[in-house]
Amino acid sequence: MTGPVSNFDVTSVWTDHVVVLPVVLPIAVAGAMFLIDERRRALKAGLSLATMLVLMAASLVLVSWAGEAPRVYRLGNWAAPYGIVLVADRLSAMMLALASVLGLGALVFSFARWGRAGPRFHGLFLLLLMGVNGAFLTGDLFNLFVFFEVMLAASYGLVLHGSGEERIRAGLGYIAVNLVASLFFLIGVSLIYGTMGTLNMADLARRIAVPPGGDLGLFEIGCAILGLAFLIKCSAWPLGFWLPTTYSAASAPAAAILAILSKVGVYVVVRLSLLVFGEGLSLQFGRSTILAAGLATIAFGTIGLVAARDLTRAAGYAVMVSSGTVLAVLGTGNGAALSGALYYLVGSTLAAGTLFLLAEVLQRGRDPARTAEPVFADEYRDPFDDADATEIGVAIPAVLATLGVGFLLCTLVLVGIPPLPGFVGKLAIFMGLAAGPLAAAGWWLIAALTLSSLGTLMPLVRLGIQTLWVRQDAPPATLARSEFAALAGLLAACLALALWGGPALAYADATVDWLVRPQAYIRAVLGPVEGSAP
Amino acid sequence: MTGGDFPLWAACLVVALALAGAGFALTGSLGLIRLRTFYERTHAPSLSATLGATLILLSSMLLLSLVEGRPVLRDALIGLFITVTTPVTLILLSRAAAHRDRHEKRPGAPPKT
Amino acid sequence: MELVLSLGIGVLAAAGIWLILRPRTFQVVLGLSLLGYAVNLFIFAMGRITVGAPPVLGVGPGMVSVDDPVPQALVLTAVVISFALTALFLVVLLAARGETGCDHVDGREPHEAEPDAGNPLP
Amino acid sequence: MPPHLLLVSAALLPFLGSAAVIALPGHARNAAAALAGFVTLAGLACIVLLYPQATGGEPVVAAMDWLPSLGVRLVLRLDALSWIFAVLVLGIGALVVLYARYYMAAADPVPRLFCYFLAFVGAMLGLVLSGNLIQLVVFWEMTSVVSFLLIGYWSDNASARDGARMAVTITAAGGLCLLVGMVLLGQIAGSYELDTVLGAGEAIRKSPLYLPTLVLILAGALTKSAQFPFHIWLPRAMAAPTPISAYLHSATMVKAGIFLMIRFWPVLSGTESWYWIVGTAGMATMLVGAWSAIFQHDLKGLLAYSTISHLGLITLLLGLGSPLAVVAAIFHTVNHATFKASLFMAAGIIDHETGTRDMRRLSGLWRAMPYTATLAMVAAAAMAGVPLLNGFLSKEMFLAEAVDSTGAHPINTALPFFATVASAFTVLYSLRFIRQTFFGPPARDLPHAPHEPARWMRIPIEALVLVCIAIGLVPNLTIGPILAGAARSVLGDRTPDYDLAIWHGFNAPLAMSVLALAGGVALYRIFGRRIDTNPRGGPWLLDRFDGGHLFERAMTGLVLGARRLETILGTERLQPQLRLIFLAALLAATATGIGRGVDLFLQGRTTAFDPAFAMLWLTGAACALGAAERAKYHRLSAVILLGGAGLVSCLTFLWLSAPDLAVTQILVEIVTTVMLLLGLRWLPKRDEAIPAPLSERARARRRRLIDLGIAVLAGSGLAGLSYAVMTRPPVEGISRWFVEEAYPKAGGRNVVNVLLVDFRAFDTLGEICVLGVVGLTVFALLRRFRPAPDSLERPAQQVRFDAIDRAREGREPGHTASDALLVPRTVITWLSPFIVLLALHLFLRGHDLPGGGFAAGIALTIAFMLQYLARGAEWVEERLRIRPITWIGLGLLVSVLAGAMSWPFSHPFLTAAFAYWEAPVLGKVPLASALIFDLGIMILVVGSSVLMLVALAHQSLRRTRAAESEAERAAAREPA
Amino acid sequence: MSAALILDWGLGLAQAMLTLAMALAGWRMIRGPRAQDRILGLDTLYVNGMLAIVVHGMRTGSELYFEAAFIIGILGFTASVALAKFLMQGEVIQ
Amino acid sequence: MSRLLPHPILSAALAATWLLLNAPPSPGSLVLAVAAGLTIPAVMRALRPAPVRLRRPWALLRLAGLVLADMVRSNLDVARIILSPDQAGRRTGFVSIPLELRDPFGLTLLAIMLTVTPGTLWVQYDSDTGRLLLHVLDDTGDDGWVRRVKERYERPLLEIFA
Ligand code: NA
Ligand code: NA
Repeated sequence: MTGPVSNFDVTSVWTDHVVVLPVVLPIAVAGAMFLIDERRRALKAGLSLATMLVLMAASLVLVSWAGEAPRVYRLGNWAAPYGIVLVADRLSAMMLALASVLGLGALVFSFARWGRAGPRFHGLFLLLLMGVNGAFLTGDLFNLFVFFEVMLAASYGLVLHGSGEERIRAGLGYIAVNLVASLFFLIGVSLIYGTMGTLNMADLARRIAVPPGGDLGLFEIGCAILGLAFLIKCSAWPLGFWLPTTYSAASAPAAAILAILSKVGVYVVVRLSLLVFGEGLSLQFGRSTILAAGLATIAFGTIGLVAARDLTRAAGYAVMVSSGTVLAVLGTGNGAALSGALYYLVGSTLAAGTLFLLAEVLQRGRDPARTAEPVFADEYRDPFDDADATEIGVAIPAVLATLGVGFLLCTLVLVGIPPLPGFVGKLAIFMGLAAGPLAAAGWWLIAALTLSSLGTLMPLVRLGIQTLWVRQDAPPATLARSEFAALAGLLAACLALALWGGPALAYADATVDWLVRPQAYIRAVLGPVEGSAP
Repeated sequence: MTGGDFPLWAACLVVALALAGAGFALTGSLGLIRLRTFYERTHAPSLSATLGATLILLSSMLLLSLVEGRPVLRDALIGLFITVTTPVTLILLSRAAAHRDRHEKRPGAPPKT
Repeated sequence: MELVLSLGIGVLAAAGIWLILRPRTFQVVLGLSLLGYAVNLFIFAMGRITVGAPPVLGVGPGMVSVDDPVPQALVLTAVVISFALTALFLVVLLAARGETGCDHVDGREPHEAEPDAGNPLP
Repeated sequence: MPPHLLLVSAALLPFLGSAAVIALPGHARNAAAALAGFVTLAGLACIVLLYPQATGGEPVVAAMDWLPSLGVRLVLRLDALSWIFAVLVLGIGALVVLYARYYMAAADPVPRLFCYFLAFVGAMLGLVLSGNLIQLVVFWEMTSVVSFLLIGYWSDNASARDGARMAVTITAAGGLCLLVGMVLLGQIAGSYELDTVLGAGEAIRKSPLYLPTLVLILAGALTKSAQFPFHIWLPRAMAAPTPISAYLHSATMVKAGIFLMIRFWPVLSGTESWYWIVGTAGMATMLVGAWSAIFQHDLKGLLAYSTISHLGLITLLLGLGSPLAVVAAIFHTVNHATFKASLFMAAGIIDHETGTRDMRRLSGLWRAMPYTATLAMVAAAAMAGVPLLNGFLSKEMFLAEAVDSTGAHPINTALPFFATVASAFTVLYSLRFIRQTFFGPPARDLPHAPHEPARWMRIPIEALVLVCIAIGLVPNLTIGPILAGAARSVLGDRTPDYDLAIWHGFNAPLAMSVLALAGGVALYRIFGRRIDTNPRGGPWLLDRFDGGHLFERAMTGLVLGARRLETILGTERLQPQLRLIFLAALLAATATGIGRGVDLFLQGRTTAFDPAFAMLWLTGAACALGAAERAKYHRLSAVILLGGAGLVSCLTFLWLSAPDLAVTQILVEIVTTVMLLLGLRWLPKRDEAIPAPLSERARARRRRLIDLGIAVLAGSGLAGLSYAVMTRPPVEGISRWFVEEAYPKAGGRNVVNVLLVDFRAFDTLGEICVLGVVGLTVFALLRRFRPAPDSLERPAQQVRFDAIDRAREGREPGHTASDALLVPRTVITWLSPFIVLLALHLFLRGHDLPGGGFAAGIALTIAFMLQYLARGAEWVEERLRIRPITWIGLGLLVSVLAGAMSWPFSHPFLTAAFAYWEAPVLGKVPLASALIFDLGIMILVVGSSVLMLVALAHQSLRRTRAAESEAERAAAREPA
Repeated sequence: MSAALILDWGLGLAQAMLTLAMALAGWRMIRGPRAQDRILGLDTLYVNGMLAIVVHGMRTGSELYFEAAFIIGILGFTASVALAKFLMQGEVIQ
Repeated sequence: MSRLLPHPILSAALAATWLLLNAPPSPGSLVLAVAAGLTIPAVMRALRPAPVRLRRPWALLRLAGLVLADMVRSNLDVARIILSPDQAGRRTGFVSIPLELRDPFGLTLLAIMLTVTPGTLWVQYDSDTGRLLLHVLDDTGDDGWVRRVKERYERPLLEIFA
């Protein structure tokens, strides 16, 4: 163990504070907004929009910095492992950027209607984002717990935003399950502290290399319980049944931003399993569990998708499938595939979030009973036995056309049809898996991903046809300007991700490369330590 | 632990006060078990809150004053506030019980005023 | 002491889990509270236990063997958070009770049919 | 213009055109058609200009990086094979544009059609020009997607929707397989570049991954080219407008699969598996397609099944594995595209002019539209393989191959027979098509009176028929060199010698041709009447096995099965979810513990046993168990017992050296109890006496037993873990540093508080955010709270109290309650300042002694709460203006600003500063910025917890107010 | 017998008596029979617990436990008052 | 005076409490005690309690002494009752006492006194009749309790609070 590190030896340049901005700014703005009268909506909307823009800029700055070296921010000027540090490395920066893009989209979308449906929407929204950002940035296990709770608390608020029976019913289960998961989180973290004596992730990783005699078993029990908590949070089967119900009940912007919430769980699993168990320990148990959980999640998510009766529910299951994919790839331990999975995570999360928004517009004003329509309204018919079928096309209103294009793009991403990010991600995963020794796990995963693509395609096509083409009951959908802007922006982000797939994949590659060499992370956080391997 | 140069008489006094206080508190709680009706039992906790508390707090003040070498009186505040607040509970509680018992026409219900 | 405390933790946890698995929302909120106590004590126990050595300096015995302050700080944070979330859960269960008219965790009595369970197809 | 620029222009133009044409207004039929026509013709010109280079040996290549880390480039590569396909795509495309301009109704939003159409042209071009395996997949899937849009163009039409769905499901599924196959292929070859892959045939066929690769790639090819049993989507795709059917479903898209098999023929063919899969599929498709075509009544249906049959024929050729068969396949691909496209267009004209495509209603059209009839007859003759037309030449080649390939395989043995039979079927349905449509008595009761179509609408057919005749008459002058180039670009050195002459002498193929022609005519003579009317609708023998129905049934079954599985594998009910979670935790912990051989009872250290502590926990455990037991029917008791358990854990903290925790725990305990009580009022009455249904009881008992098991096991587990850790020697961790440095570096003696407001202040910041967020959420929820009807009425106790007051003179309702609260009120009123004092004390001394902002905030909250309790909400709020949300905001701002105060001093966020101020009289006054942070915490805690309490408390008030206004309304109604 | 020993044993005994008193109060909380009995038990539990804290402070010679005891002394009645009021009025705050 | 110090006794009590809490007194804690005494009573402005006028503060002290003595005595009495083996033979019961005292503060003090002396339990008070229902653990069956409450406690209180 090192001697105490003096805390006054570091002064920072002002640009360093960009690292903490994603956490501090939302709190400050949310705090200020609680002081402003609720009726001054325009002011609040403007404030939160400006905040989101700053956050996005900050996250992009962090992305560009992370390419050179990770930034370590010592809160309170206390050095790790004693103080809490924020670590903006490639992975964190990437997730931050994703959160800010999706957050911006959801926020702009909310300007049209949802910002007004319940009190203090914008404040809650910013605090949710702050929790997400904090979770991505922190280098401390318990601090991670705190940010998880911020994020979940705000998400409870947003899920319940606008009330209504369905929402409250779903919210109750969501909260109960996540409260239990949080308790597991606490048990796991404290067991780790009790056996390792530290909370800092880097310090933990370093200590595991030289395990204190005998307590490794207890420590691993702690890890197992902690891992379980994360698997609940990223809605792995059979622990994640709460997700589709909750997300489909939530208001659209909330659901869109929730799409990233389960990814926080995925992020943590990736982060911890590679940092703490990447070297030194071969946690075969953990890895195969993650693989199995990932595969099962993909399977269940696909089944749910096929079974889905409406779009929001399908989107919820798509979120599950995407989490499962990343987990399963992580479980195979294939680095190249993992970089594809990270890329895929970004693309699929964006698409799923967008789909929630789209679904809300498409199903707006529809009687919920009607959305549970028959699957095939017109089956068992001879294709040429349709004497009085109309064979005159109908001019599609611009709104519907926009929604159609958006829906199509989301479907393409989620299914993994080229040339959008879903395809690029899956391609990279396939190539990574195929390049490595194709063990049974690789085959299983390839099969699962292919089947899940198909399983995503069928229901999305079915639901898309139902909502966009079958028009006898579809109301003339209206689309506010802000909603259009949000959808267009998010879809443009998807397209850009595909178009600049080369650089994006290179970034993901470098990220994985950085993640699988935890020593560099440890050095960055704790500084050079004598006695450690060069 | 408290210092070794602590006078024996003081130790005995402190312990005696504390034990006496604890004894009253214990007796009061025993009353909670032994007394037959609710209204009888309601008298019991007062033992803890009054003499029991007084003796123990005295004991504590004595001990701490001797240890610190100055009068330490703040424990008296506890006594003061507990004296003031105990009636609040008991009054509300007995009033509620009286009302319930009268409504349910239980034997031993208090007479109507 | 260790044995007593760990048994206590166990009983609190068992009672809490039992209640969390019950069908009535109020049972669940009580269960969450009880399990919360157990977990708080558990976190606290991870710093090992000592009697009479609070981690407050300059008062009482010196700084040689005070209790581990870190788990205490963690428990404090956890207590606050679980307090908040218990309150939230309580309010949500009340809202659910108001909206659905029953206090079952699923928002409907189990013998009632699930809405929309009927298949649209033959 | 340099060749690669021409190539790029050709590839890009359709996409640019597609984007441009959608910008046109919906009724701009002419402009849209002109634009589309121009684009296709310009593209065609580019490709035609490249003919010398394409056939010159080295392909024309233009490349661009896309995903360099994956080895994926965008490579446009034009060789002779792709040249043929590109010309087909663009040439027939241009004709289809012209045709569609006149085919589509004025009301149709034509720009959208042309937008999709041009996108399709672009995708198809991208596909045939792919020089990279992944790029090929990209455009492959793009054709599936765009064709989905095209088939569903008339989306109001249910069969269009169904057809589109089926087509995209099957072809995209194939595409997904193709992707995996291509990845494997590239992996085996070591590159995704087409040139490299084509050069690695030996390695690929020897690879252990060959079979899966082959199967996956063929899954793509066979679905796309509608091979049995995947052919079912093609007839349903005929719901597309006829120009689209002509283009996609005969000339181009379905040929993509053929193209793929030709393209990779050099590396994938020549093995047993190739032979079996491709050969069998082709043969089956050819026969089933032809047989089904015979019985169609719909013109497009007949042509669709005929297309399937011809695609099967080409596939069969490719499956045979001989180079000459490949040449025949390429040749027949071109021929089929020309005659089938023209037939589709002719069928479209008939439909357009008569209003029906049902051959049973059509008759004698020869008289009304002789010119169209002639064109259709020539094309049909080409389809039937009549000499002097192109279809005859390629069919001869096929029959020759059928005769030649006499290997050991059973397919080979039967091939000549089946080839003849299929050809005879072709003759049969061609004959039927012509006879039933154009001959016989003039049709009555057609929707429109038939006449020749617009002049321009016939031009595309004329052009295509001309091609059929030209190739048929002078093959060597027309298709010869092109075919040779294409064959060479595929087969390289293995290119066989062949002769495209019309006359090969009397040989077996000719005999088979004659036999087929004669057989077809004979069969039609015998069965014609019955086939023409065929009341059974479907093809004989096969009508029981309608693939379309099976597909729909399978899809429905899939959805129903998925729903079934969803309920089996998942649940929406909370209890099973939680049960699973706890079981998983048990399993995870146990498995790890056993796997690692954890001994929970090592006992490194123990603390001296104290019976008093044990006694304490006896109470605590009893309270906990009591609470668990009573929570269902006796909620109030359970709350009381919970309070007992809370007090015991508070005392435990204290006993074990955590005074801060004890303080916080007891405060939180009090507030929680009050909150639970506030909630209790709105819950339904629950009565033990009401028995559960008998059927439920046994199940409930079993469930309770399981839950009891889980609870006991999990509790024991947690106990064991805590015992194990507690009895192990402490780990040399970070904690010592905090104890040593708290005072010297952070200026606080209470290490726990220093941790909270300085070392780990970031945690605390997050924690108060949670509190604030929850406060707001509670507020939002309760604003819309609607109590259940059965908890609307006032509590019985209050009603009875009021009754007492009403019964007695001089007393108003509320007096008795007020009397009961007389003493509590006074005590609480005078106690309040002292509670505030306590809060101040806790707040100020927190840094050095137990306490802190949170404890102070909760103490203040309790002060508020007591006022509400003693006086009621209305009374308090008349006197105190409570704005908790403002406090929450203020608290957040103050804490964040306290944290950011360090920024001007170039220190990170939350860097605390402390100093001792030598004040004149007071002496050393400690000043710590952490105190400001703590102040923020206190403000927020008060705001948030007061908000929660008040919001809860207000529900009763709202109910009362609602009742009052109801009473007022009733009173107002009475006099009126 | 030294003063320290007397203090240790004597105060230990006092504490044990107080925890026994708590246990008796707990018994009443569990046995009831009526809600008012349980609330009474809880109130007694609080008071005895508070006294136990004071004695614990004496045993360990530390002033750090005062705040906890003081808080119970001044605020501990809140829970039982709320319970009692609920019993009386069916509602804690109206 | 009343502006600055609306409740002087309360202010003094608060300052004293602060000093007790923060012993040993230092200049700093003195300043804070004064500050607390001056500022905290401001909360009372909102609550507007009925004004309390102490006529004879010394009588209050004497009464306190009396109650203290009674407290010890009744504690012993009740302890004996609890520990006595014969629980069945004892008489307990309710006593109704007509009170003249109407001042809420005075009534509160009476309630405190009755609670502090175990054996008497305040059950119900009617503001319009002024009747107090008391439960006594050791019911003498005569008006002993009525006299004791009225003479020992109520009269001094009536003297102290107008
Ligand atoms: Na400890
Ligand atoms: Na009394």
